[in-house]
Amino acid sequence: MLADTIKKSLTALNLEKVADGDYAKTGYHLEVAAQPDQMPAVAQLFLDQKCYLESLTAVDLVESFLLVYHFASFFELCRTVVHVPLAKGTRMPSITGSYKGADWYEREVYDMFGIGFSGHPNLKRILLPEDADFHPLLKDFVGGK
Amino acid sequence: MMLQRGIEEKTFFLNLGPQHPSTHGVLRVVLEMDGEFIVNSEPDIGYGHRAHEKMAELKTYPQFYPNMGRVDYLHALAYNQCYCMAVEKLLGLAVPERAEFIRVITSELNRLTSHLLWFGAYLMDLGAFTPFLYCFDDREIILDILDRLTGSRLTYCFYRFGGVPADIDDEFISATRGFVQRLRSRWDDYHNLVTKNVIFIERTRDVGIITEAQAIQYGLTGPTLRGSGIPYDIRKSEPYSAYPLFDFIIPTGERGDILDRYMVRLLEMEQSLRIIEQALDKLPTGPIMAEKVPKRLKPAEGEVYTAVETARGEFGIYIVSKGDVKPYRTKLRVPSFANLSILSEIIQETLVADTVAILGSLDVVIPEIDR
Amino acid sequence: MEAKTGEPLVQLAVLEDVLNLCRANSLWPITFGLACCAIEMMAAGASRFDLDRFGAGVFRPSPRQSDLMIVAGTITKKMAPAVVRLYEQMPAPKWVIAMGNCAISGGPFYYEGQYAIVPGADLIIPVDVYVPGCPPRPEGLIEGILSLEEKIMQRPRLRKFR
Amino acid sequence: MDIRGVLQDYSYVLLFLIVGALFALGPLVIAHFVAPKSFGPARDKIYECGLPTFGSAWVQVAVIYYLFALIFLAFDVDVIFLFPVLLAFDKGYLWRDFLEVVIFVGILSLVIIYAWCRGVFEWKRKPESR
Repeated sequence: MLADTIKKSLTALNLEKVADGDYAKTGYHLEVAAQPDQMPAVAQLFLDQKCYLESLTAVDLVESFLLVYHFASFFELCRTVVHVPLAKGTRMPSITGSYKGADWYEREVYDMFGIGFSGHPNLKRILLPEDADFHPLLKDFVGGK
Repeated sequence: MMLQRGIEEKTFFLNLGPQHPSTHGVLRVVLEMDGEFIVNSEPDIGYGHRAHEKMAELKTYPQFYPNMGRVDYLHALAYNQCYCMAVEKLLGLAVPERAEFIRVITSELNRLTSHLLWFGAYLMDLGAFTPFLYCFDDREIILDILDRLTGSRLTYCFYRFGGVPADIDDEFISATRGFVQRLRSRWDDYHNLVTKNVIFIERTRDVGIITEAQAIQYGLTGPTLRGSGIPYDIRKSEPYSAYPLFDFIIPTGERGDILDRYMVRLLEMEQSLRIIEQALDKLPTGPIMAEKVPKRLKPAEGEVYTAVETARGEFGIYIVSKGDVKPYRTKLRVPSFANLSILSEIIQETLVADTVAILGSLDVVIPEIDR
Repeated sequence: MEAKTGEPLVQLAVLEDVLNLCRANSLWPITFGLACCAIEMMAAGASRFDLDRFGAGVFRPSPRQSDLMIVAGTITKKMAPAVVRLYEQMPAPKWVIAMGNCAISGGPFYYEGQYAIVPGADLIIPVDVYVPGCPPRPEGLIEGILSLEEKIMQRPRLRKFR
Repeated sequence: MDIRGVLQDYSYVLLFLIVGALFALGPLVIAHFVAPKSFGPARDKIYECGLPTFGSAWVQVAVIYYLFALIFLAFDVDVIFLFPVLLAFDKGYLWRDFLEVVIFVGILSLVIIYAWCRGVFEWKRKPESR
């Protein structure tokens, strides 16, 4: 099963948490927690298993960020979520090395949250006009400008 | 002298800009051109950014519901269904079977309107105006059927958490069956008018080829992916709602060029007809709404990811709930965002006319990309 | 929003009526679909709700060849300069129909704290006819075009010709 | 033919030129007076999908466009020469004239055959043309 092979190879990376997800309630087969600097290795591992990057987003927990990566596979039903806590003001290593599709996702997270991605080919705003100076999806953003 | 100055640069820049007939909305692609050929390009999105995700944080679950019909307004019912399924998962609500059938029937009808509109708009990109009138004629029939049931033609807001508010009656069923027969009889019109057209084949065969490796790199889903031969369809690979009860096949292409993506969408329309027919035959009786649906929706803390197969690909909604009336964070994973991100790679070294054809074959909806 | 077109040097009152009649019944809209309303505009242009019956079915992609701008959809702040530029590049006489609630007042996307859209087309370009609806049915758009034609026909006597 | 006859013929040509010019310039002048004018900073700028253009278009374009222009020119002139032939065609020697026209057009169509063989009509992009 794809879920087992992924689980086996993930434990090799000694991540914080690799657990089975409750598919009926949350829609995940695997729930993983990792540190920011382990993320490129995790992404490369999923690429080797021919999984695709389903979505990459961030959640503003006011005192820190939580980056959420979803990986799924075309060939077998196995959705993995990777939670990566990130302190505010620090940069996140980019995974465009393995997934070229992450380029736009990371630019959107930068645009909406202001999280910098180190190693990103051209990190600039993707949705807001270039001269915008605010990050709208932050909890303290009042908006209406 | 003056002429000498302009000699060195060989390429010039062109805006396939926000207001352009082939961008189906307000997408801008900056093209660096050498004569007719594109040296490199960069899509510039955001002209249709309406801040759906920020609205989700400021509104309660029912208040955010009308937005679901306005993200991808061509297949709005699939977005409604996904949002309902996500909230029902959070609340632990069970949807009665008849409601699931009604959802499948209306969602498949809506998929047909989306593919028919793509068919007309795509061929208008290639320069043929007549198919646009053919397919809009068929599309209007579906819109009448759905309009009678749901009350709107395009931005549907029909399903409710826990079921469906209005039941389908015999007139709806007979109108839908009549439509299924009529559209089936139109297939050979479409094939004779377009698929067997030499010019069309000449312009689409072996143009804009997408390989499987590229598809994995960019996370393509939907007919754009199935054109390259990967049978990934959420209705089959991650069955939801009442889809396991119907048998239908997933058409795929072999070469991954524009013609295969075109054929996949046409064959998919036939499969949708089969699903609708089977759903009408096996329509169970019973309630259409769950018994007790809480008035104030305050789901427990936790997060959920639900995926649905829309006409353009996998639409996933990721909701983080902190046990409040309003969701803490809602992320909309839209298929066109990923499908468009491959554009600059596959239009390298092609003619401008082919670029327009490739962009049309990806079938993107701009406000869905920009959210 | 002051008018962006000036009246001609020579006023020919009688000729004006004939000109207005011709202009009213041969409106060439610019294909300017921004969002959901664009689909209803296409449906209005297709065979069932045919705009050609009123002479307004010739959708021109370029502003240079069109005299009616149907703002169909939400005007985002990133798109606003392009909308103004397109309006200015249209030759006079020109008219604007704000189709859909987003073009009238921001519609469902206008709320406290909205950072991305311009709430209403009349903040950036002068609008002649407002067609409410989200999206308005094709009959609503046709009603808008008919009222625009009446507006064009009624006013040969007005000094400020637009 | 005395000078008056010749002048009279030429006066028709002059009349034709004047009417042509009026026909062309007339609407421009009338529009200047009767038509309303739109104004705005971006009115006279280049229309490029609603955005200001950047980069200049004065670049050295691929040579293939010049070849197409040359081929068109060759055949345009070819057609102009055929007009006088029409007038002088029914003056008796039917087959001889026809043969001459065939030779004339045949030699000129060699241009197309030469261009075809040299691959002018395939739109392949020659790598060194960057």
